[in-house]
Amino acid sequence: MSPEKKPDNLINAEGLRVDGRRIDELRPIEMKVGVLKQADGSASIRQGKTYIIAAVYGPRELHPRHLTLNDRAYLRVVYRMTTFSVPDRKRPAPSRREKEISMVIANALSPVIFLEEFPKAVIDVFVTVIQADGGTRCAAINAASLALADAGIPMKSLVPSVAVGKAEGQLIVDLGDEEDKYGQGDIPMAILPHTEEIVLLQQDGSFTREEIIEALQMGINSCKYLHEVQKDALKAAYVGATSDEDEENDDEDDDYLDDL
Amino acid sequence: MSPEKKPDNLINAEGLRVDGRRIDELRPIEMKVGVLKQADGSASIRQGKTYIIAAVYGPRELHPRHLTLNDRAYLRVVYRMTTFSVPDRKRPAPSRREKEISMVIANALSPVIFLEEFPKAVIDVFVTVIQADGGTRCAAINAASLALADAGIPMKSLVPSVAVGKAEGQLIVDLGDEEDKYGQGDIPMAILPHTEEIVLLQQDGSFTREEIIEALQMGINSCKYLHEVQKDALKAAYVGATSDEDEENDDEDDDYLDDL
Amino acid sequence: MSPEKKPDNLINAEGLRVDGRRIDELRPIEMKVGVLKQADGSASIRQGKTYIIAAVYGPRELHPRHLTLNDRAYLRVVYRMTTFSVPDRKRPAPSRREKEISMVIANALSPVIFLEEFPKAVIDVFVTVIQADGGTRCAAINAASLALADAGIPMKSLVPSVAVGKAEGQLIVDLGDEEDKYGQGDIPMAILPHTEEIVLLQQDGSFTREEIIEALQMGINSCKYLHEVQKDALKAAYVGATSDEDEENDDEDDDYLDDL
Amino acid sequence: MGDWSSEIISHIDREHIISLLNKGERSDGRALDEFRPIEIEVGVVPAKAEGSALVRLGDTSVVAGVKVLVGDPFPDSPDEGFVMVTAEMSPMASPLFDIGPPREDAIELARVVDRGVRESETVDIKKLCIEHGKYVYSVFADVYPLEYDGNLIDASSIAVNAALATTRFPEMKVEDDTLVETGNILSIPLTNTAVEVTIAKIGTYLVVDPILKEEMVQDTRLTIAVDENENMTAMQKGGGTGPLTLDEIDQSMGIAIKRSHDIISAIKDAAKTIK
Amino acid sequence: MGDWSSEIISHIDREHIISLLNKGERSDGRALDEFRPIEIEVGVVPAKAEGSALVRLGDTSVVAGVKVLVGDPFPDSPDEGFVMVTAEMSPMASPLFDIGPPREDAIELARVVDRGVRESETVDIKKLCIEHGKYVYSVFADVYPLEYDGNLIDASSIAVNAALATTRFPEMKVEDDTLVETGNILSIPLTNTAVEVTIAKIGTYLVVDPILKEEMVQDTRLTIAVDENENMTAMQKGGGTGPLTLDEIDQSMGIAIKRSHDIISAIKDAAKTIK
Amino acid sequence: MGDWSSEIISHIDREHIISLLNKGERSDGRALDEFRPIEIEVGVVPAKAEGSALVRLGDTSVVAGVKVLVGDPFPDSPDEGFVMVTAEMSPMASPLFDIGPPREDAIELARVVDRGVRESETVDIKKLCIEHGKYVYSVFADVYPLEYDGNLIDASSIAVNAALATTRFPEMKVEDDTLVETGNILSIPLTNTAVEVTIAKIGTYLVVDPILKEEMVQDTRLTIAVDENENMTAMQKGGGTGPLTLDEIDQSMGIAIKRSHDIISAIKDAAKTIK
Repeated sequence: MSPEKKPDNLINAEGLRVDGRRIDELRPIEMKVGVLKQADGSASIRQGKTYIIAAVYGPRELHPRHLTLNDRAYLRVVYRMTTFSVPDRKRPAPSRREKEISMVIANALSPVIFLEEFPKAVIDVFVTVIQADGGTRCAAINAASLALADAGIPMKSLVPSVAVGKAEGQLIVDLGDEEDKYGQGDIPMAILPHTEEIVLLQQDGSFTREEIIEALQMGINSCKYLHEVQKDALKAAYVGATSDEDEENDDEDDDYLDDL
Repeated sequence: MSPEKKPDNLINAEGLRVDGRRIDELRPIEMKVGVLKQADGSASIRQGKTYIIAAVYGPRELHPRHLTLNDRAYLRVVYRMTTFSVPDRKRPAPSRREKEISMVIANALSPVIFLEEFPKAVIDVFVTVIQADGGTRCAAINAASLALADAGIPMKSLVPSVAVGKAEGQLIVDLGDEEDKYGQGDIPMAILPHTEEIVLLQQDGSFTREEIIEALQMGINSCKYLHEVQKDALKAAYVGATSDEDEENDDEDDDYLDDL
Repeated sequence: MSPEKKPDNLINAEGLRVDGRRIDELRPIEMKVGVLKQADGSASIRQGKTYIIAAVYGPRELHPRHLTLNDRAYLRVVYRMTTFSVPDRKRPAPSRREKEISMVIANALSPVIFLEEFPKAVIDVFVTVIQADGGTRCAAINAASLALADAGIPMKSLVPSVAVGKAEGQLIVDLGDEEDKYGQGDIPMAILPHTEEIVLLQQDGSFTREEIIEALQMGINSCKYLHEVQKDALKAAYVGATSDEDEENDDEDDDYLDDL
Repeated sequence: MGDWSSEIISHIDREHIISLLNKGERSDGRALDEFRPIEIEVGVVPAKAEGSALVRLGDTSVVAGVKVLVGDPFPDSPDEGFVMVTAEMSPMASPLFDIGPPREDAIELARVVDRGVRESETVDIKKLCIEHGKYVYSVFADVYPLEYDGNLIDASSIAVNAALATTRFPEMKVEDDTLVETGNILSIPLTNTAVEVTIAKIGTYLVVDPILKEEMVQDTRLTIAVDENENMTAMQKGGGTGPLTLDEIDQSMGIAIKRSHDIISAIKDAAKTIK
Repeated sequence: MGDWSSEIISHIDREHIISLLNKGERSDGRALDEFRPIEIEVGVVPAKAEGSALVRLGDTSVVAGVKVLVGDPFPDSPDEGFVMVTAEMSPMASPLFDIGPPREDAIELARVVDRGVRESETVDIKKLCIEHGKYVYSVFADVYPLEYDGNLIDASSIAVNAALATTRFPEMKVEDDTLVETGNILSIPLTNTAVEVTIAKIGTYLVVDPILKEEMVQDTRLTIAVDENENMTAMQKGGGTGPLTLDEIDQSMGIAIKRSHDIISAIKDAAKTIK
Repeated sequence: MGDWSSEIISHIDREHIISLLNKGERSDGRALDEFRPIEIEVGVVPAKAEGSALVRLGDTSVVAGVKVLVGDPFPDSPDEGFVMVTAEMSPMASPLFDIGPPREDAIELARVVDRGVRESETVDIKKLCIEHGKYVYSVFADVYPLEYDGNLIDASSIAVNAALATTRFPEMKVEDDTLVETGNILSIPLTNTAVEVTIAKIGTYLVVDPILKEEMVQDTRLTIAVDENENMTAMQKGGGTGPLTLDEIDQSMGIAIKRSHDIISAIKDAAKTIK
């Protein structure tokens, strides 16, 4: 309700950002797997003040039928912000921005899912933004890939994602809300961790060609770190769940998790 | 167009209400059956200044198909207010209030209809509020059950309905518009007349537990009276229609009507 | 953006109209056939400052299926104005006016198309108004019938169309925007050129019975002229297309074109 | 409204109706240029609507209500009030009407009835201004069909005219920047009346006020709005794709003018019952 | 919410649940008039929402957030602010919920939760006025379900109450025709608290706080909003077409009153954690 | 726009296109980094639009129009005008486009073209203010496709830029509380130009300005907005799910920068024809 004010500097004389971070430092991140009981898979992520929950249902029958794909599953992503997740109340109906973000998230996740194993089915990914403080589409991808793994959907790997950007002429990683709003540019990205290939790429602001490449390289490094955090979250859930069951499979499971 | 004014008292020193009624007195009521030629069944009701028409079509084929129920007919109720039925012009598109009222009317009528006799079909009940002066959902139920009977839909009984409420600390029956707006509470209800069971129940305002029970008891008494008015309306239509046909069946028909 | 001003007189002392035309004179007209490569048929028309493009697709399969007609093709016309075609920006969503005009255009074109040759199919006619300066529904019919012929849809004839009207008490043909807005009435019409029967007829303003008949007669004359312009446009496209092919068929084609 | 013929009605019905017409007869016994009896009941929504009317045209019936509200004028007409007419095809009135958003034919109905009032300039909208650029009266006339046995357009047109003619509303004025009632009761400033008359073409015949069976087999219809001076103020060819000759249009105008007198009289008679 | 019985659930489930109830038991071991454990976490959206709460009722969970905006008052209540409550059935929370516009049962959920707050007049909307006729606070409380295992209404009601009770927003005043912050922090002016308690009727039994399995076989449900003075402030019979006797309604009120004390206490305890 | 491959196009087409690319060829004879001929016609809606352009990119064509209106500023930016760009997939332009509300790919098109203009901050919106807090110019640039043979984004971007560059509108000022024309004619205050260049990745190849056949078999596409200073002002990976390497992104930027010069020149040349 109270209007935010533009800070004087996004990076201070000591090279620290408004929340005290170094330029290549991620915000505190907490990911949890299996947070919802009704969904086939779920995960939550807190990245700074951004707080997002992802749920996965499927593979299951697709309605309406005419959306059915004959040679693979349809990956349907619905990214939604709660009305209270932003400074002004968001209108409840899905905005065009939410629809576009749903699409780019689906594009980022598709390459790692064996969609061709489930022709005619749908895999539903529902993302709810509880609190938005920058980087929501990236945090959504981080959480959604965990939720997919939690649902047992066959995947080649998890997909880590981060936004890189620019402020006061310097490249920075993991933009917060103020840096997004008052900075000089924003590059949300996601990668396949094993090949470093890029599966989400958007940009606004103004960057030279060299800055883009440097920023993406910073982003790849951050994504590789985030990938480890993702795997740890998955292991934590998995180990917890199986601890009183078959202990012998744990190593094997660990191998599988390391592959994701 | 001219704003209504809150009356000083809803019940005066003599215990009479703004329109001169006693606390347990219904407004003048007129119900007519078979008022529309195109519909399979129809009825109108005037209750005070409230004026409503109900039409029934069916059982007939249901579109869209995906709403079809395999073991019974789908009872679809559409309650609509005309734009000019209220002090300010109502927007033409159906409101959420109209959709909710459609649902509670369907819930109130369902128990008396042998829906299982018409699997996969739809029975359509269209209610149009021509003038709204309090108690429209109850008047709609009174008229709709007559329209269903007029359409020859097999029914266990008619469903009488009335709103009870509170004003100046006293329980009253059959609220008018002002009593609804400036009173202390409103309880629309409908009953199965043979068992006195309640099939519509909503409430707003503030009531003690004892007041609720007393109010419902007053409502049951009023509903039993309304049930007689309904049966008379049906007989009037029926006798009129058959008078020049088979006179011998009249007693039997009367018995059937008495059962409704 | 700048508000238009009502001219002092729509017809001056010399009997000439605001743009210098005589009362029975059409605006400069240019029709072109085959202007779009993706459509099965297309045409453009410039009539004064009105500029319209029409595209035809089909006969093709109809979605959604429930609109399918078993004994003939469904002629679906979508008339749309661009947001920038009018003085104030038009809202992007289709208006009720656009939907009504789509319907009357379809009614005007249907009588000349052998729809019964393509049961269950759809023939789509898309009309886009690039610039609107009066008479858009008539210009749309002129262009759409050319686009249908260009698509090879079997037709009995082309359909010429013009708006007649009244200003300063005199009947005039082919109303421009100002004449439409500040004049005394508007009669959009279309005819079957061989029988002079009328297939589009709307009117507003105020006319005596005699004026209507006289206006329609003027319109028929103008339509017959427009029909020649249409045939010339078709020939120009056709001759161009076949010039380096089979020269011998040209006469036969000319005959066919003359019949349209 | 629409062109039901190939989808719903068999050719036998059309042949039967035409063979009657060959003998100069209609299935309900009327002459070709004869309306069904017109019943107009005004003031049917007395407590909530500023004006209202229920109209029966045989087994077609509609109810119209008028609301008068105070609103802002449009920026480009600061001294003019506003009249809007809507009409719809409620599924209550016929098994042929759908639940859901209006289709093309329902939109046409609404627009044709609206045009019949607005193009005829029967309401002097300058007189609906309360304060230049600030407050004007907005007049909404909405029509709901109750029974559909053909010719909703004419029934709706009659109902709107009767409802407008019997509308009464409190005069407002601006006092210390707020709107207050003056205590006077106003009528809609009507300067003329135009009614719509619909003629169906079936084969080579022109029949006025078609019933549903006739609409279903008609080639086309022509609706003509005629005012008190016998001027045409709106026309609409619709309800099918059949063409009309110039002569048929002329004949139709003749019928419409003749029938408009009876209809306008009926409306004025009904309006007299409201003081 | 709805009446799933004939479509989704076999009769065996219903028989199983009733046979348990015959022994006084429920499938999750609760007494018939016992709620699932209620967990309330407030301040879950601290950086963006003026108030918020996450509520768990067993395996049902919802999150509610409150936004306080400054807006125009309605013309007919120039000195009153505005409270609106919405709730929905997000497909995230259950495989039974659809993507797309809300259906009847979702609309009912939203309206019943809204009514529980508004009809109880727990918020003194006169105190939400900043300047008569010009500026008022608008309070929006929106509920999103995260997990649906029955009884979304009560979970939503608790969440809205907890979010409203912990809402803090900057006081505004008008200075030289513009709005400025005074520097004070305000709470929502709550004069009462009413919570909704839902009782399902299954066969002849009344069970409070039904889980999904119970909702699926229920004959009907009765939701009762009870305030701090044990008054009923809203009721809604829904979730099925089964009738209720007067005695069953009386018993339901008894259960609702009893349970309302625990729920109101739980909300007040949770609210204490926000200064 | 979308990922048609598995649904519409056979694998043979993809193989054919890739086998050509192996030889350094494209099906229409262009080099991999070559645009189709760009034709720009400005002032195509001279009587009604303040600016307009028709752009052809081979057999893809679009028309863009600009309307300049006077409106209220947003409360949080009282001294700034407003620019909005829309684009759509009209069914006129291709048998692949549907009638009805826009789907995801149509929404993406609109948002990417809009972002290309707005993120590049080519319009100085402060100069679109007429009176602080009261009146600003609102600029709407809307694009309609006429023929779709691939690469609607770039065609739309060129058309919007050309239409904006040739927009002329009357200057307004406030006099005695009403808006009047000053008599001057203004242009849009453009401080920069950024154009979008789209590169499709097919197999291991990068091709610029893809035609429809190429779009249908592409693995993904990358759209890059480049301004006059060779800065990237917007990027969007879309049109498929194939990944991109860092090196491919770098190469794509190289192509985009090179092509942006030609396109900006073409726009400036076309704009010169309007005084």
